Amino acid sequence: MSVLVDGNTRLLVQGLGREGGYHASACRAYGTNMVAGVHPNRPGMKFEDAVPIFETVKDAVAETQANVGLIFVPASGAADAIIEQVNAGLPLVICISEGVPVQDMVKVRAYIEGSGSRLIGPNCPGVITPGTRTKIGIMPGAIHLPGKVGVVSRSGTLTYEAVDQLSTRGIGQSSVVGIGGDPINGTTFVDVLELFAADDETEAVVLLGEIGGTREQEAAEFIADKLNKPVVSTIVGQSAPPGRRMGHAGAIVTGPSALASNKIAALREAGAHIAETPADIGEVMAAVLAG
Amino acid sequence: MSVLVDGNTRLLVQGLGREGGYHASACRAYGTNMVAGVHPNRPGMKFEDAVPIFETVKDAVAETQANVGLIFVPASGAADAIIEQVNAGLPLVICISEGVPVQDMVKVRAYIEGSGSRLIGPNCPGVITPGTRTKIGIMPGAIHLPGKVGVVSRSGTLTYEAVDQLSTRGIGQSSVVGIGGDPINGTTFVDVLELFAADDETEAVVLLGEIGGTREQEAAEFIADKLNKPVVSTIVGQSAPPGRRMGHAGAIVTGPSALASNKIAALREAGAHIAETPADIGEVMAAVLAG
Amino acid sequence: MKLHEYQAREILARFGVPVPNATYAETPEAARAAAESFGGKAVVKAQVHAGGRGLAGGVKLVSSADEAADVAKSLIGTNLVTHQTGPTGAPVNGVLVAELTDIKTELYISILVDAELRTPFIMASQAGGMDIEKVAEETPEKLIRLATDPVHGLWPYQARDIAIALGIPPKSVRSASALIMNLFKLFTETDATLVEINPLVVTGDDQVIALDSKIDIEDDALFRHPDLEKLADPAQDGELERRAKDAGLAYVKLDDGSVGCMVNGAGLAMATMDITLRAGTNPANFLDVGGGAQEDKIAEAFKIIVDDPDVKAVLVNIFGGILRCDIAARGVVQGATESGSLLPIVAVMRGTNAEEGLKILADSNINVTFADNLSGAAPTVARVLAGGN
Amino acid sequence: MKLHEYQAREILARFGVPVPNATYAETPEAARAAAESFGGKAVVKAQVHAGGRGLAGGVKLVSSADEAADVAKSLIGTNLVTHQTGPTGAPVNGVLVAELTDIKTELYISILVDAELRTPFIMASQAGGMDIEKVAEETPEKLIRLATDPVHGLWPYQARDIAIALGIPPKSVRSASALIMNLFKLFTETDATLVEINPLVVTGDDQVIALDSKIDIEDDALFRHPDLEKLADPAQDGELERRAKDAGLAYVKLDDGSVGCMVNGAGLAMATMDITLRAGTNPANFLDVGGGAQEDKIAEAFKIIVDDPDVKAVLVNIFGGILRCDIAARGVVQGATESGSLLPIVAVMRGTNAEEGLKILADSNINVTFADNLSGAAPTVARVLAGGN
Repeated sequence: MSVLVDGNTRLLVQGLGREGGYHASACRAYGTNMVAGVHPNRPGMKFEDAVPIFETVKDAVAETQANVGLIFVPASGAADAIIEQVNAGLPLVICISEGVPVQDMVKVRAYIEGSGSRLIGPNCPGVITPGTRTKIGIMPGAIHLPGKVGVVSRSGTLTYEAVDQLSTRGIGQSSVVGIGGDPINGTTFVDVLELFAADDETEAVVLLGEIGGTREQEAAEFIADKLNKPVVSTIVGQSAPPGRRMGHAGAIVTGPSALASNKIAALREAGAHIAETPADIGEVMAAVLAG
Repeated sequence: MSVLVDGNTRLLVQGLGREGGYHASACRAYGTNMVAGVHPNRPGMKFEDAVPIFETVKDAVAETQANVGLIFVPASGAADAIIEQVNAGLPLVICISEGVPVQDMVKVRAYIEGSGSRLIGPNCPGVITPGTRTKIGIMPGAIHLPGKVGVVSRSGTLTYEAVDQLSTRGIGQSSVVGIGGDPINGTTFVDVLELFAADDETEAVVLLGEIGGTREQEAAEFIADKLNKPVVSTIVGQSAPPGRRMGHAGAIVTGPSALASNKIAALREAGAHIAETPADIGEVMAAVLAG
Repeated sequence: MKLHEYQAREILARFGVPVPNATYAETPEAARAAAESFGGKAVVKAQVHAGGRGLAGGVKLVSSADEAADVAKSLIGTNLVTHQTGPTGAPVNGVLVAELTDIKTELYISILVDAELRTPFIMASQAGGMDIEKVAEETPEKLIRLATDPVHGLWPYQARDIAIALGIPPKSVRSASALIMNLFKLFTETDATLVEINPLVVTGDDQVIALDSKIDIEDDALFRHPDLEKLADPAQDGELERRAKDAGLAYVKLDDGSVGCMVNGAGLAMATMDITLRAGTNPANFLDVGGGAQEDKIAEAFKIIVDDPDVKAVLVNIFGGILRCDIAARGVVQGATESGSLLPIVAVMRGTNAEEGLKILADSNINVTFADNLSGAAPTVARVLAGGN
Repeated sequence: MKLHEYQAREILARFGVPVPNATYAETPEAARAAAESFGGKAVVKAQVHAGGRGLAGGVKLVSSADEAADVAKSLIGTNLVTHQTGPTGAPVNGVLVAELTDIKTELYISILVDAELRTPFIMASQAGGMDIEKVAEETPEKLIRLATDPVHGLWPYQARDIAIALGIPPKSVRSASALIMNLFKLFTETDATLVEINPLVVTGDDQVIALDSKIDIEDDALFRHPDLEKLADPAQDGELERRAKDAGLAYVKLDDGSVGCMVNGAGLAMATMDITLRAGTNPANFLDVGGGAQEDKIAEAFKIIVDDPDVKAVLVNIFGGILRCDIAARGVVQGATESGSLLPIVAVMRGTNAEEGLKILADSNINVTFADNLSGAAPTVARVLAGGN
């Protein structure tokens, strides 16, 4: 088992420009079953001489029974692409695009509520399940190892850092989920923790939080009340000054609850094992797993 | 029993201008329990020295536990007033205002879907239950008689005409519901037929349709499939030329299904008793009730 | 409220929809100058609130500025009779002189509010120039239909889907999608009840242009569009319709009728018309005096009815509610007196203050016969028309 | 993107929000003329992208045109230091000369997107002039809070509710409601991240006016607001921040830091800063080179870091993914060479092409020390800073 993506994943990639094409290729090379591409000006062509390209998502889904959509379109068109994929009935939509206007996301979130589709992202690295060689995103596949630790994170490269710390210690991952660094996104920590909680293969969880918002506090509540699996967590941005955006649109200290210290306290209180620095994640997880 | 309004109705009236005030007064005189008025510039005052006036619907509902809202505000503010009443939690909202722009109603309909509130109207005469002396609207109360025939109609004065034909023959009404003449409104024929179907006191139904739209055909389907009570119906506008709006925004022949003849055929097929002219409604109902 | 093509064209341009170069001309000289600016070749189109202009001789190709002036002269100041206008036609006060377009493909697109689906609805077809009803009937599979989201509206990908389904050349899909988005924006922001582009054309160089257009604005929404309200052209309506609109009355003149109908409430007005027909006579009009009418308005309603030369008798049917019967009665007496009409009147009054109303009519010196109720009204009218009393 | 008060004032006016009469002046003479047009009495306000201007001497009441000119002269061309600017302050390139307003009541209203509720959120309070955070803390019952509908937006009745809750005089509730509706329209149509009116005032004659305002526009949405993008004033940012923005780098200078950080990815950048702090040294900046960076951009990032005079060492931490380590390494070498910087560099590279990147750094003649991983990086920096190697 695993969460969100696995051997049954049939991938549709929308936005096959330079960047999208590069990553679609890497996903396929890792082992992902990409069944369709979408590009309005290239109908009838094939991606890498193998995957049919369609003009519209609707056509692509109808023809290929794709069940996961991956979005690389420019930020200005990302909200529209998300809705196109949701309206085409894709149950899982993963949006990599960075810089989607927040008021677009206000509308997208409200629109997809109750649609039956789940959105991951935007501004995220995607999801990978090493055990089934299923990579839907931009993460470097090679650092991952099949295993039993679920990883969820607001950040891209910090996730790779954590995965690297795990893999170099021989600790494999069930699935690694990047939920993205934007203040409004499709899936929260709690959503992913629910999935990990229900996943038989996941025995422990790494939660990588950062300053800004209160999603880590919500996660802490879930950990305390409903998660019977050990959690290792770190919160980055302890050294960030208040009121300044740290790269991610969501990473900004706007009040006490946005502080790293507040989030760490909540997670510790909830029983999570806190890695004092982001360099200690692997170490702490190793200790936790060793009992 | 009856439908929509009865002795438990606690009426809130929004828009106590000249027209609204006149009708609120008439509703009270008929016997309706009006518990609140809303007028932004008259807080603390009382309507007819008896009913408190509030600045906002929210306050009025909180203070008086009103459960039916009646709207007389000008058409330009009607959509806003409907949403205000729905958001304040009123389970039944009756909007008399005429001339609400159709694109406002597009948004209102979508917004109240699943809100738990029901809207009657706009551009309707309201609802009356003679048996409990509960009149929520602008119909002349005096022509009504308590009884067992439910009446539902798209038109105001035509409803009075039908009620008059019934009452002068001694045939009383359980409830009379005017759903309004606009193309997009809150409650349809089928919605009201469902209520009449479930109402023990209602033994027969008068359905007054007109040209335009296909709501009468939907009603015919419901009558055929789900209504075990006799229905007497007439459709006005047989003499209307195509493409011209007959007063009501919804009364326009835009295609075959909008024709009176098409609707009559559907209703007849469904087993409804057709009054060949609008003057024969009382006669036909009397014959139906006599078996 | 209907708009002229030249007005619709300007609104389209304001919303970023490409339209052909064109000039509105109210004189032959202006038409000549306009045609000249296009090198002499142009199309001259009579501006009336009615379809079917082409068949009626209201749209002419010209190949010189002089010819444009001639055509303009022959049209301006006349009434154009099309299958939509009725026998008197609609007055032509100006023409649109438009540059010729190099047409490769003619398409169709329109937006209206679908009452059943309760949301703006887009129809499009590759059969441009044809009536959409005909396409829907004959080749329904060629009809592209899209119900938009009632709250959000049209998403860009949906506009692109339509452009693709219309067979727009790939390199023009983007501009066609933008055109469709802009049409939709126009529809919602102007409270239109209809926006129809027929034909929407793809030109020789793959531009996508709204060649001819029709925009209707919702009367009930004009309160928030004072700029659009100014575009009304009441001269296009018949004289009686214009007076009714001024008085705030819902009035529709019917062909071949002899019984003028004055009723309160649209449903009862239709019922009254139907009854009239059933009794073997023909209703001359639909007229709803509305709920809050005062005596002056009733009087004007009466005068509009009797000023229709086809009317031979008047049926007054009032069910007092918001409108009190005594006020209606006084209005009728006032109207009859002021118009000097001697036409026979049949009156039915029920509801609020009915007795008082009937007494006012009876005590007046107008030519009135009474009926007790709706079923009695029509035969009475028939009898009165036949010369009885 | 921050706007100056004078720019925000113009946008407010464009959206129908009443603002005081005022003129933007870039010279003492212009300020004099402006004050003169208001009869001499005016308020002169330094235009900088920072709050706290009043306490910092950037807002002055004047009672004559001469005095206005004097104040303008004393402000224009200087740097204003407020509690929000940092020690070097922000350059004053102009002043807003505003007519005095007869203030009866000072209120507060703001709109922002609430990330937890995922929708635009309105806050208002009767305590105008005060920081809303202070109101929220000290008298939370006085705070008016409204989460708007994410799709539809603000309904007029909600604007009226807010006006009533603000204690607006009954006869001004309608205009205040309209003002709030317009503020909301401005918020959504400009893709603002913050619209704050503080104070919103009721005047002696019960007008409701936006006396002072702050509008921030979302950088990510500027692509659809080219007109607003032109209002950017990069001079208000520090020099290094400006260069970073030009290069498309996310960069934040920190106070009292000595370790320059160059990282790919915001989360890893924060992690790197945190690690630095934990090792007893202070990070000098946040810097995320982003995913698709090329060598020139990396080089410029490096130069921005070392051009900060506080920086004594540079920590390069790259986890190759979209960005390949070899490209990052070449960029660092290019930056070090072009800047002529001799500062010690500590480098960690993992992921895509890490070995190649490390080799490029090792083979260059820059002053670099390597660390194997994140936990090794910070102590190495501390050691390097302490003069070891």
